[in-house]
Amino acid sequence: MKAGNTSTGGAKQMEVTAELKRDMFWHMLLSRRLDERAWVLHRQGKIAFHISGIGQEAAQVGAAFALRRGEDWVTPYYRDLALMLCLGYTPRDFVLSLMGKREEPNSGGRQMPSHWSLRSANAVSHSAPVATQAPHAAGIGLAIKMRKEDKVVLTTIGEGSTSQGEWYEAVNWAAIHALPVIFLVENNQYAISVPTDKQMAVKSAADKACGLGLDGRMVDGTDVFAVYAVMSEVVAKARSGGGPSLIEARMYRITPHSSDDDDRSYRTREEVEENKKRDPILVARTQLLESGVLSARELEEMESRAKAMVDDAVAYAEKAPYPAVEEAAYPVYVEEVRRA
Amino acid sequence: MKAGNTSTGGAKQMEVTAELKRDMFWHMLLSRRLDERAWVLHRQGKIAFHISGIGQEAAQVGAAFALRRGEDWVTPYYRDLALMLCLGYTPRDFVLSLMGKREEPNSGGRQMPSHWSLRSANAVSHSAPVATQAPHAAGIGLAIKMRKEDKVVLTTIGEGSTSQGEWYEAVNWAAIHALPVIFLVENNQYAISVPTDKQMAVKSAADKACGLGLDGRMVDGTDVFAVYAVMSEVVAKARSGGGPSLIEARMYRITPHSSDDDDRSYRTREEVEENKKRDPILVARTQLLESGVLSARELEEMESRAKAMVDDAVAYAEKAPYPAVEEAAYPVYVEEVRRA
Amino acid sequence: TLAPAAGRDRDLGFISPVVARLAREQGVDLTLVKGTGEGGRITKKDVLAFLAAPPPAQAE
Amino acid sequence: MWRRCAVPEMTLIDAVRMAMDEEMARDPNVFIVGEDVGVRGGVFRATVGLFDKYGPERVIDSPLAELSIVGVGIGAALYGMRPICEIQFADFIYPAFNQIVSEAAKMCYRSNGDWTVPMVIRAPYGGGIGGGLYHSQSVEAFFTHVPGLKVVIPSNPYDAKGLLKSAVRDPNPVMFFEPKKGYRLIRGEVPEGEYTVPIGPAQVTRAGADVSVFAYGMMHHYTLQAAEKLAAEGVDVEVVDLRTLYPVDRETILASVRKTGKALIVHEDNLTGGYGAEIAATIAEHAFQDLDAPVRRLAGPDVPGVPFSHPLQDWFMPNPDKIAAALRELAAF
Amino acid sequence: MWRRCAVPEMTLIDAVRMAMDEEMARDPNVFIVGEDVGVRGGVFRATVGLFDKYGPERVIDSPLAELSIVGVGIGAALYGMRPICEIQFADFIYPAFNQIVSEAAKMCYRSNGDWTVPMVIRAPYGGGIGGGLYHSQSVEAFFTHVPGLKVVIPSNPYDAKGLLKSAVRDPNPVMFFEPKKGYRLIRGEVPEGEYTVPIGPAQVTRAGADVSVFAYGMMHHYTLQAAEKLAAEGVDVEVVDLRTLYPVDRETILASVRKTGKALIVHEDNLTGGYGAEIAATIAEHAFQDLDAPVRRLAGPDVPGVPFSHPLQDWFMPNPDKIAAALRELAAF
Ligand SMILES: Cc1ncc(C[n+]2csc(CCOP(=O)(O)OP(=O)(O)O)c2C)c(N)n1
Ligand SMILES: Cc1ncc(C[n+]2csc(CCOP(=O)(O)OP(=O)(O)O)c2C)c(N)n1
Ligand SMILES: [Mg+2]
Ligand SMILES: [Mg+2]
Ligand SMILES: [Mg+2]
Repeated sequence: MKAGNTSTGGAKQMEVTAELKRDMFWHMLLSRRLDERAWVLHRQGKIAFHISGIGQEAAQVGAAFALRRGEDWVTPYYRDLALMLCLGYTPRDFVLSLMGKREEPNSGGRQMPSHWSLRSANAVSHSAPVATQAPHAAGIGLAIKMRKEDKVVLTTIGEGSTSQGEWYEAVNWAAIHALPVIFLVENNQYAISVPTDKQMAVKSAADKACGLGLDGRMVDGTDVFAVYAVMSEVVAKARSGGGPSLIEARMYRITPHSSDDDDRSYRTREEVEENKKRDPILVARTQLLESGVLSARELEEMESRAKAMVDDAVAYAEKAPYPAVEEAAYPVYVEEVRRA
Repeated sequence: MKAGNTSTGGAKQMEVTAELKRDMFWHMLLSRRLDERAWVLHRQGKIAFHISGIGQEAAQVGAAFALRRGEDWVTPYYRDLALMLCLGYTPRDFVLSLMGKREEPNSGGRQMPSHWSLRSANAVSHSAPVATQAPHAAGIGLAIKMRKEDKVVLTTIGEGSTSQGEWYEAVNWAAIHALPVIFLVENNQYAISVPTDKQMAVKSAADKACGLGLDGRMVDGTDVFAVYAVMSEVVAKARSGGGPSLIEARMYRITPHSSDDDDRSYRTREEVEENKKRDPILVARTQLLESGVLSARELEEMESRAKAMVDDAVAYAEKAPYPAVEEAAYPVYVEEVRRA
Repeated sequence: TLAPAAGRDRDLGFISPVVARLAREQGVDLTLVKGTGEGGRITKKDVLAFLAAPPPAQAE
Repeated sequence: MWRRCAVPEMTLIDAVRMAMDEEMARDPNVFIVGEDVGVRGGVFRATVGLFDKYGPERVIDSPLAELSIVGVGIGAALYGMRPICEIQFADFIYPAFNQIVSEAAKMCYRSNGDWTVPMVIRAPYGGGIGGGLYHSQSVEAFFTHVPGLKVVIPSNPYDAKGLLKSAVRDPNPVMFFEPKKGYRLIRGEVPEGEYTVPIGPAQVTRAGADVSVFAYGMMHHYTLQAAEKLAAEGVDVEVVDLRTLYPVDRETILASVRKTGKALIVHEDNLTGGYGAEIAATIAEHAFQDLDAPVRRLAGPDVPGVPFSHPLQDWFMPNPDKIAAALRELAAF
Repeated sequence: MWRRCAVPEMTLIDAVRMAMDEEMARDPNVFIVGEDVGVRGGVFRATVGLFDKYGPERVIDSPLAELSIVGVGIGAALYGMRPICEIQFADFIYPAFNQIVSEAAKMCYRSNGDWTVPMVIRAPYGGGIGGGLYHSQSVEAFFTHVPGLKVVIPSNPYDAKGLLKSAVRDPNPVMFFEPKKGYRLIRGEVPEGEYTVPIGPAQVTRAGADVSVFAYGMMHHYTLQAAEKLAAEGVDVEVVDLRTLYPVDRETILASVRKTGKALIVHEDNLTGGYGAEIAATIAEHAFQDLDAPVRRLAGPDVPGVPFSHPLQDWFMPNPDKIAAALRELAAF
């Protein structure tokens, strides 16, 4: 593909085994059930805050599976529960963080939930101010190139956050230096209440690629296998020195922005219901059942496995201790890091 | 033109009278002679700093003449001496500011030279940090639109400075809200020592338009009439509600970056000499003489008028007083503004 | 009292925190110390000098 | 009692909204720009109803880019408009730092008064709401070091309305930080219609003889509670609500210290380099001869932010008990 | 005399370059990124020769975008590299403010130590060079309020080399501000090869009994000159070069005040909310009972920047005469 080209992705399907498909679906399903439980915990008053990835599982799982997980690097954003689960984050990890418990791997209870970090999986800690992770990805890409390694780095972001100059500067760096970075925009059509046409004057975030001199692709973000196909292509390209790509995966944010939001002020119930028809879990399930890759029994089994894991996570996290006040002042500096 | 289109400008030449052509050339010439004198003053040790617009006069004069000068707004950048002269800035104003004299209109001696401001001409004060003027232009465009006026705002910038996220955010605003803003990139091929291909992965700053959803055009920035033609078109479009445009005028920075710079470390003398062949003063002069718009005698007359004005400016500024120390602490706040 | 608190003292003028502390700790009667500071203020140096070489009246 | 009913009691955020509503009705140049300020009415609902009343041209949902919110606001202000820029959380103001510090603050001075930036930047700030490192920050100290800006923090609904109206009318850029924990917690009487509270003067909100406390925002609210505790213990605390942090009301501060001889400054921002340093330094220099005790500061600890987990957040945040303890110590000195 | 010749005397900027050169030779992870740092060797020529020696992969001309210089640096640091980011003038650091304050500073704490940012951000700062509002700024106070950062300012070539080497090796983000007026003006002996000056300790550069002065960078240089004047007048000034501004060496500061009883803090940044406020507040709180005079600050006036025109610049800048005058006053108290 030549630079500056924007095409609709998914052209050439990679070979995807039935097992791989089931594995992708499993991660989507687990993420969904865990996410749904978070909403329940919030309603029960057991947690104070949740920000949901419901509706975005296909994009995240498709992207994660295209990586060499644990070797490649990721600078994620807050909706990436499914992505993180693919990288080795566990339901226990997640519920621990929802409850601000000491053992949670993001931050030891310092950060709000969904501010991911998983050192062991090369998933970099991120913050709340949007788009700051994008230059980090460019820097990681630069380091990979300097060391002549064949890793790639994936960075994710919401479409609204691509309005930040921070994101533009990061993509510009990657394009100039042909860095092995994939910029994945999860376009769920809203930034809290603000629709895409108030964020940009182009039709798709992928169109921004032509102004920055890298490949831009749109892909159906409700179709995990389509995302996987496109991502596999651009990851291979980046890995072989072909430079960065910008992918927009389009989907819909099915839930309110967060547990603090009430989305009825800015969108109709009809719109939400209409969009639920393209719920990525539904889409994948139908595809897998109809193609015979998954049987109804296997699906049921998956569901109960997910439920068991989520139940276990909640039970575990509820019993887990809070951080001790004695730890609160540390580690501001590396010298103060105390490994357990 | 449809949004996102990048074309090579100058397509449809506006009607340009001989008088208008001579007037444009006069401003280019005056700017050049004044600018050259600044270098002399610097060598003489009479001023401490000069940053030059030599080589960029065509783009600036072509742009200025396409405006309703004094009515339309401008947020300029430091190389825009010729642009400012078209807006009513005088050689005296310039030499006063070179010397940090009290009477200079930018700042009363507070700012370095070439940090323009001319309230009477709607030319907004700007600072040294590059690209900060771009969002101001978007805001002015927004205000014009809110008030339903038919003004436009021109903002200029170097190509290197379009790497700032600040510039991207400004253009994005203008594109989303179809604001009457012209973003003129004066691409002189260097940002101090850094060439364009280390600033961007696209061929021209005009290419950035397609990623932001507005018209982008390239124009030969050494040809004042070509610039005038393109600018007249996009100004008319903006004035009639057609939205913003992004113009790249390509030229060459003939001098070192500033009087503090030594460009021999990063470019050859041959390169500079080669590019001097497209010196916009030469280009326009040849054109005007050959087409009979300007006679040799008229040219001579212009030259001596320019010299006289520059001589006068230097004599005037040398005698002018410095700001009084009593004024140094003011006006930090509007309440402290003391009109003479 | 022998050692007034820091602050403005009606008779002695301004007593700085360190002068007050030294007077208290060393049991110095500040009325006997000659002030060389601004407006005759008793400085820390004055107290230290007084302690190093007490005037004859107190040397007994 | 009848008069009390005529003056409605409302929350701090309602007072903020009322101020904007009145100013928009008064002056067609006033407009609001920020993220989600339109149909959504802001994430804290500070602008609810204004979109319906004034339309999308005057209540503008910006792209998600703070730099441009402020930069575009500055441009409009240069043109003669009166923008109110909302930064969704103070924590997200840094992308706009360059525009605020390099441009808004310096415009008047650098143009020798030719160009001015009549603009308000509103931002909710402060911790104690489970927001973790990035939804709890106090950022005032970054701006109280910047000549050309005014920095205002209200501590109650009456002042919030009156100060915000003054800020909108002020011809200079005004940073207006709102204590978000107090948005719905702090209630008070707010008359409808015209009144302003001037930018500049601090206010002695409790006269006392023994110790002076200087505070603002939520910490002022807590300080009044602590002062009540101390009163019960026989310590008479003077409380000063600074309200305008920059330029600061030195006279009121120094007068109070001259009276009590003891000073405590309270803020929730971390200690080192925080706003309290300037107040302490001012007192140490200009009220030295009236001091009867070391100048004390009570502030958040020097960690990069308020941690999320509740026990850690409680450890971080100053509260009435911690303030009372500091006061007790100072009173006993 | 022979030994003096063996230890070359050089300028401050040469020492900066030497430190980078040695560190790049020592550790292949060290690289430089910034505007014009490559073939141009930096606008102040701090990196001259390094491009030729280490190549374009390790001396990278960035796009003109400070945010990305720092943001990309952070990313590389997270990966294990040791970036030295050059900001061309401290005045242009604000676009990178968000990355520095939200990201670099908070990374270690927010990840409970899992992620760290071993990075140096170098920037020339300070006035008196005819740079006007935007090429003269002192920005240290914005960063000495930010836990997670270290802030270092050398005042002489020996320290510049030793501290910069320490900064490059430090596992935390270090802001390294260089007094640009002193780049070629301040000369001193600098041994070739291995030595470091630790980040942390201040240094008593002149012992004295009567007044303590706390300064750094160019103002430290001027303070030594002022102290000589005062010595001739019989006033014995103690001079402390703070060197590491954050975290600050409280012990050395307090010990000096305990000795002299009088404190003056000098910086060229504007007064209000400047770095001196924290030092003054610290002294007022922790050395109160050793104070024999008000804690004084001598700083730039509270205007938005150093004006360009020479008489105005002179009005703004502290210098040895102004420092001497402040010392005289304090000595006489
Ligand atoms: C710099 C910054 N400004 C504002 C916010 C508040 N905020 C959090 S999420 C969000 C919307 C993000 O929208 P988008 O990028 O589309 O991602 P989505 O939430 O839709 O996945 C906003 C405005 C923030 N976190 N950071
Ligand atoms: C934010 C910022 N960073 C760095 C600088 C220093 N600087 C001044 S001009 C310049 C190069 C500008 O290049 P370009 O935008 O191409 O404009 P030109 O000077 O070539 O006209 C640089 C790096 C600055 N003024 N502002
Ligand atoms: Mg979105
Ligand atoms: Mg600027
Ligand atoms: Mg250029």
